[in-house]
Amino acid sequence: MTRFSALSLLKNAMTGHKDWEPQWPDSEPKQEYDVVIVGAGGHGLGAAYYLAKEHGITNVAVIDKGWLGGGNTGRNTTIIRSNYLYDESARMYDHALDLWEGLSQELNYNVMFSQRGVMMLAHNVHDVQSFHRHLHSNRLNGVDNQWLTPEEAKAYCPPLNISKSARYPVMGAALQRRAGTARHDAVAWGYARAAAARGVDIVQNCPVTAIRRDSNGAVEGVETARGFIRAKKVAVSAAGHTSVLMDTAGVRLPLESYPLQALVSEPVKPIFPCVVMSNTVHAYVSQSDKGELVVGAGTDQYTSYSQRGGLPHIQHTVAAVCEVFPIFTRMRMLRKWGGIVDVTPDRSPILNKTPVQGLYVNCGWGTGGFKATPGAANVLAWTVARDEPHPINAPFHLDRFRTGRLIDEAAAAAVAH
Amino acid sequence: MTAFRVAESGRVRHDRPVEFQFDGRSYQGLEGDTLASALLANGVHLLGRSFKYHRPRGILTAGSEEPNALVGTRRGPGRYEPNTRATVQEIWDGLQAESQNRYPKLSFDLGAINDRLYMLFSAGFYYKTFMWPRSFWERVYEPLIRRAAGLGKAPQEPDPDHYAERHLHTDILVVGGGPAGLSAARSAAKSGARVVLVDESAEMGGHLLSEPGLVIDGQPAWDWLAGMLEELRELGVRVMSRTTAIGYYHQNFLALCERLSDHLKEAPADLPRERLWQVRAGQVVLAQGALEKPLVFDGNDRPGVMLAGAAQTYLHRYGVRAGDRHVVATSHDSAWHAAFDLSDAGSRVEAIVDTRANPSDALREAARDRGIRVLSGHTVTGTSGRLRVNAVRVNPVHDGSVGPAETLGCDSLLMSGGWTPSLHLFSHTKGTLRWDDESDAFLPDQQAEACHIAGAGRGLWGVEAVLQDGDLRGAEAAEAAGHKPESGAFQVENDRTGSGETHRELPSDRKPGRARAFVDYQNDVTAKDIRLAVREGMKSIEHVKRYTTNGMATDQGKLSNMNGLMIAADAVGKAPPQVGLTTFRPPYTPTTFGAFAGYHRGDHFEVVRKTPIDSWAEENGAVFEPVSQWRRAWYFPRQGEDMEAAVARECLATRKSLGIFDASTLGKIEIAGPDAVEFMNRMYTNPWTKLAPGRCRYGLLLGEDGFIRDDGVIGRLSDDLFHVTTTTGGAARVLTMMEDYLQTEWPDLNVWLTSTTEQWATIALNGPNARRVLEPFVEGQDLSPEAFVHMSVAECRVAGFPARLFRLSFTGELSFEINVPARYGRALWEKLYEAGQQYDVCPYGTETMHVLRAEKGFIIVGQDTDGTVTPDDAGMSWAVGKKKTDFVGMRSLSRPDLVAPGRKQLVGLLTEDGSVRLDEGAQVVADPNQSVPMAMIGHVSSSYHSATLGRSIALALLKDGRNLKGQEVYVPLPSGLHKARVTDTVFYDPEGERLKV
Amino acid sequence: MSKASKINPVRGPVQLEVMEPVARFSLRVGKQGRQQLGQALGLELPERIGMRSSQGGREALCLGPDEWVVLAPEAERETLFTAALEAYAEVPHSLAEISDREITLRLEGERATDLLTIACPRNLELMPPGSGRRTVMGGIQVVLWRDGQDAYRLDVWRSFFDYIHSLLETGNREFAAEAQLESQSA
Amino acid sequence: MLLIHCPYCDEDLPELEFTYAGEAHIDRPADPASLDDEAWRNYLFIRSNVKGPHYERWRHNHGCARFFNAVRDTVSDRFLTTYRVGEPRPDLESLIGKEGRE
Repeated sequence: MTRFSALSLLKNAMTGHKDWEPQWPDSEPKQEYDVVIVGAGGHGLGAAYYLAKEHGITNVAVIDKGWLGGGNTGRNTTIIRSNYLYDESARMYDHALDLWEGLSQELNYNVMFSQRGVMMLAHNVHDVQSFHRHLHSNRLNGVDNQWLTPEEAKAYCPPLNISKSARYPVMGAALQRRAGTARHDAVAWGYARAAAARGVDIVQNCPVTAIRRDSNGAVEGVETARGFIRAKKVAVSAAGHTSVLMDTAGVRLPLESYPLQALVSEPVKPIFPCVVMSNTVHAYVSQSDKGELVVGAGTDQYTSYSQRGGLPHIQHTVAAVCEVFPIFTRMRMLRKWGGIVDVTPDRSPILNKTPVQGLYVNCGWGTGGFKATPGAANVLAWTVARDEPHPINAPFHLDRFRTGRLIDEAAAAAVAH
Repeated sequence: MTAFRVAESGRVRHDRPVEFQFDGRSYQGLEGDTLASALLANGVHLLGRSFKYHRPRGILTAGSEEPNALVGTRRGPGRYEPNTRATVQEIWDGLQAESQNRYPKLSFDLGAINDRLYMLFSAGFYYKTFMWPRSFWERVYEPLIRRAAGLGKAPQEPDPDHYAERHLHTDILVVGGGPAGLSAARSAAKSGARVVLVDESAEMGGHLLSEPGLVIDGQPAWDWLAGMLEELRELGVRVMSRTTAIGYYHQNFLALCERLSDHLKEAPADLPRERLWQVRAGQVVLAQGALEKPLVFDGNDRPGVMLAGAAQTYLHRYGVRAGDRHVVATSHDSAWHAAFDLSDAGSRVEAIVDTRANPSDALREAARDRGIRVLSGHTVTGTSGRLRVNAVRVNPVHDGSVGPAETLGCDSLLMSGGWTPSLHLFSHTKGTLRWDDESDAFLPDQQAEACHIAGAGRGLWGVEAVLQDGDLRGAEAAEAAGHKPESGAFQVENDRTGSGETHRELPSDRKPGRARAFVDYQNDVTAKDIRLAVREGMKSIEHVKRYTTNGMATDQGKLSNMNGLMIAADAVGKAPPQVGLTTFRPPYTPTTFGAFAGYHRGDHFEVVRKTPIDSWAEENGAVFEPVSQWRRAWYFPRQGEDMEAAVARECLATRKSLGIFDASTLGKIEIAGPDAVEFMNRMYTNPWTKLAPGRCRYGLLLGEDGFIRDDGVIGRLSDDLFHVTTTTGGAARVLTMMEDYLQTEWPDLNVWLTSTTEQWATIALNGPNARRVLEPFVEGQDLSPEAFVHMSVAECRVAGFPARLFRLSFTGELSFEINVPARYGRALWEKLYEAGQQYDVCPYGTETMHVLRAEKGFIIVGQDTDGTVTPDDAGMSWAVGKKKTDFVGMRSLSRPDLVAPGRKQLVGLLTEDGSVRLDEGAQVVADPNQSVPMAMIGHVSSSYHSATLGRSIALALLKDGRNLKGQEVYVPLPSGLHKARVTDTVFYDPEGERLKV
Repeated sequence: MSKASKINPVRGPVQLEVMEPVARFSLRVGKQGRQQLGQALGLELPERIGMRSSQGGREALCLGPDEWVVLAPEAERETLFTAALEAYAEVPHSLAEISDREITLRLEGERATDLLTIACPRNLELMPPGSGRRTVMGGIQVVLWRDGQDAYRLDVWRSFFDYIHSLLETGNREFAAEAQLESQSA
Repeated sequence: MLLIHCPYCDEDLPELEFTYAGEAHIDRPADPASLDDEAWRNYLFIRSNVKGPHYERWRHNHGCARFFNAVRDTVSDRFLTTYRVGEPRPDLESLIGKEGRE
């Protein structure tokens, strides 16, 4: 693999860039692998990379129904943060954040991780209470998160409207400075390139139609559009499509898939220096390196795989953005798109072994999957390699829905009284 | 008259000059001009700089697909807009426009250094570098990249304009007012269907506006157009210009953006700037025509290089010649006609350079007649000129080999790489496209919605064919909408049918690595970038797009997608359809946030619900807090008081004598019917059967998961009638949940639910003097302690108003809640307030209410519970009917984790130092000496300074909390470590003596 | 243009009037004994959603399969209650007073329908004069009575009323501005 | 915005009048106490999440206020039918057949 550097770029520039190699080969599947990972998003590709790098397992295929990085990896608003309330979540996301910080260097691929800070706005007393609970919990968990007054929030993000007469006045904000954004496609590509360099096969445009189990009930392999592929272990990391596939192995999941929409504006010169999230008003904004305002919407109300999403939701989101940042009404929306997010009843992921021997699952990330990418991939690889969960993902098991031990961040944010 | 204006030509008003400014210089245009046509008339071609290389750029198109000519426009304070397409913006007297993405000025831009270093800035270069040293990415590299990118500047001030919305229902919506759309609208309307016809342009006509030489049904094109529009009006067609169909959603739901004021010099104050129309159409006819593709060759981006069709539009519609000396480079017949028209208008056409070896004889002849040199079988291999093209390098091609170059001097290079159907809206519906080998284009295939594609949108060429097709599609749509179709026939003379061929980048005799042949103009993506991406393994068109950013500029790939695909397909070695086409996404053209927000801005962003007593609170200086959609009086500060002082005073006054509180926001549901009590038993944890009419009880509602969802006091007015109260934020949710169970699980129950939240204004009187004040007002109910015991309810009259009167207490004091019809709420409040003066009645707000209830250990759902708390966790097992066999959530309470030890339980906390008020949300630890991460055992859910007790109090959810009573725990705060003792939740009057008044 | 001259430039083409309260009830009753109850209340209870009846100053509008809103003159409030109470034993039902839950806005004018479309996504042409529906305006639930081709009543929950009222006034002014512009260019 | 046929109002109406209410035909067990934890979990949380025709519930909350059932294809978001609470689950094959003929 050619090492990427300013020097290699310069050298290739001199020769008209004709000597660059493919970043990953487009593999034909072999008949058998030690591990098959279904879903070539950041999580799946990352898991393959860590299997190879940290566990020495290189006879691995990552199989995707489309092109790699074409699911939620390439469709999200790239927010990365770890200031979650519960210990379990904080550990998971902070593990990811630690990995994010060195990811470009580790992968030799600039994923443009930018620690611009993520600021979450409090608009009422209830928000303030809830954010304080997060702040204190984060502090004692060693996760950075700090409280800003409205004036400090405005200083951090000048377009913010902190007028006291606003419909939802800003009463303060929680800021995680280590948080930020990254270039989503580059994450998939970087992992793909690094995994391929270690011998992982990346098989694109090859839908997996079923998981096959042997007479003992253990995993035997996967049925695909290009035939059966034998594997001792299968990890499913297929986001919104996971439950349909797991059904074929007889594992029913508490998942529902919802459309999630996002949009970007036309590019403008730097105006928005951080990420701002307002859960109360439903506005999530950042500005990409290219200059586009990147805006996330909430999920639509009905389950769907259509990747379309409705107009009312977008109207509401844009109105919310204009409410919090009134200078943006004359900005123009360039493009909006939809993804499919898989949501569990407690909005926390399921990342663990399953009742089926040799079958592992990583799903249910809802709207929060991108930020977890390196962390989730890393512990998924551990779980698959050792056939036991890493302490970080141990709590994210399927059985919690039976016992009632939910990890419900959203419920903890609760509802207004 | 300006240098390039053609006298008496075009649809502009030559008698109405318009003054405008570009980059501080004044120019004159004509009414009807766009900014682009007016600048071209003045010989101005340099309008902007490109995104990455800061290359000088001019005007490429004459429509909304323009990638280059983006400017900032200003119409007074707060009305700055970046990235306005000069090809769309109509000029008006006083319009100010400025160029973007350049420093210090447009003609000399320091950023153009990037252009010299272009070899470094190949596709995806940023993924390969800027990684060392690690800290430099955020401090150095990224800020540099960001500063260089971004085109225009964002607006800096709030926008004084307003934006509007309308919903519209119609039988048939026709998108596109060109020949196909016009004939479709007419045939559909003649069948009796209701028809709406929209076009993004300032006037209808589409291509007809650029080809006045046509004769349709014996009339000159523009006369025919005028007649057609008159006929549509008579047929009742709603014709909407300046209206862009931006998105095509489920079940023929389309969004249109109508621009109302940006073209006006002065607009009435109440006129919205834009209006978003949401249309539901029975049938949709898409007649969006086709887009002309550029040719891809080295230097195809210099100012002065323009699409031939655009030049034709400028000439005929605006009466402007795109230059004096043109070279036309084309692979399609259409550009020949542009050349002829310009020649006929007095421009010099140096040559027509056609990539095809054998253009038709008719065209050659027409060129010869005009003295235009024809270079067939040629390629274009370069251009020159710093800020405007001054020469074109062309070479013959024989059997794939490129011959010697010839340089042609010019000031305008017009090009055409053929046309591609505009199918963006069709793509929004997830309609599928098929590749048509003959036309080298994607054409519509399977449709997912009830729509019909007409004219050039499905690959037809020539106005007669398009008119005919539009007519048929219109009739087809009408028939599908249930009307009897009627179609007509058209005869067109001078129709310019034609054909062409499709290219990837044009062949060249120069080193391909050096060629700057642009595919995506705005994003500076060249043909070699696309080939590099493929070389690096990006074999799906989506990868190519994302790696190179081809097609991601503000033209949404309208000009670049097809050329990009042809090149990528060639590089991959597959047919174009195998490499795929990227999805087109809404909006069709960039659309303001304001248009999407519509009315939902400022005061109309979201409703602020106010109680009937809100106005009194406002007049009396209340500070408000938002609680769900409501605003509630938070506290009533007197002169000089801060919140803490006001709340302390309000608390003391209430406990000492009398407080008055507006509780109108509490949700209220009337539950009536023979099965009302059974329904209550099933919904709430408590038993209801034995609750006598006239009495009330605290009710606890769980979710089916066993966690607390809501609570409130519930009064039984008669055997079959309950008055339920809910939390303020829970009102709608609880009613929905009840309806859900009632309608879908227990439809057999004879019971009905009605929301009465807003029927009643609710006033709470609290304090030892509550009865004394209230008693004189009450008729029909004896208020004495014996006759109206704690937890009673009665229907009576208060101050002459019909009332539902509760005796209950959320403060621990003697307390009454009086519900009167909302219209009387304020009047009753005022009467009670006046009568209360003798007891120093004190109006208090939500904060005091919170303190008073916390002193008594009453929970606030959503504050002391968080969706993970069971009745037992909250210490409210007493509220769960022990003998009940089922209620909502009961089964979940016995799940393993809900009965496991170590659950968090609600307890009281008293800090060692009573002057310390713990932060709400503060985390509690058992061992303060551990290192981070610390093991936390719970958190403080409520915390106040209690003026009554003269110290702070807190409620907390602690692991095994009830077992910790009496023990010490620690709260590490940034201000220091605080020791606290775990206590019972009731801090004040634990025996409830104060209720016995 | 004669149309433009009719327009009051400040207020717009549609008359908006806040109506005085009336006695208003939410009536819920199953199929059994429904007509009997109707008779007791002096009203026919239309069976189809959206249909109305009126009799001697009382009006009923069917909102759901077992739901009606019933209007009566204020003075008849008690009479109605008593009648319902007497019928209850035989025909169990729910009659909840909602006179004060809602405030009614009356709209009248040639562009009344257009004005409603600034906020109402429903196709109002499918709601002929003499009918009514519960529907949504600007995200807020309302009961809409169509009294004539160009005349409507709109019952809005009290705390949402100002919001809807001012939204419609904004639209009304906007229509006036457009008409002004049209008359200028004509 | 979807266009939804309310089986009680018998009208096609904009989605804004409706709210989605989750998968249909998941009956609350008559005697929850008799279920083991796993069966109770299935009732609470396990959903079919099908890619294709999905039995689901909606409520016409800004209209007749009724909950009703629908079959909607989750790939195209197209409604195949809507029907009242209590009516039997319509047969998918006949629905899709009907679709195909249109």
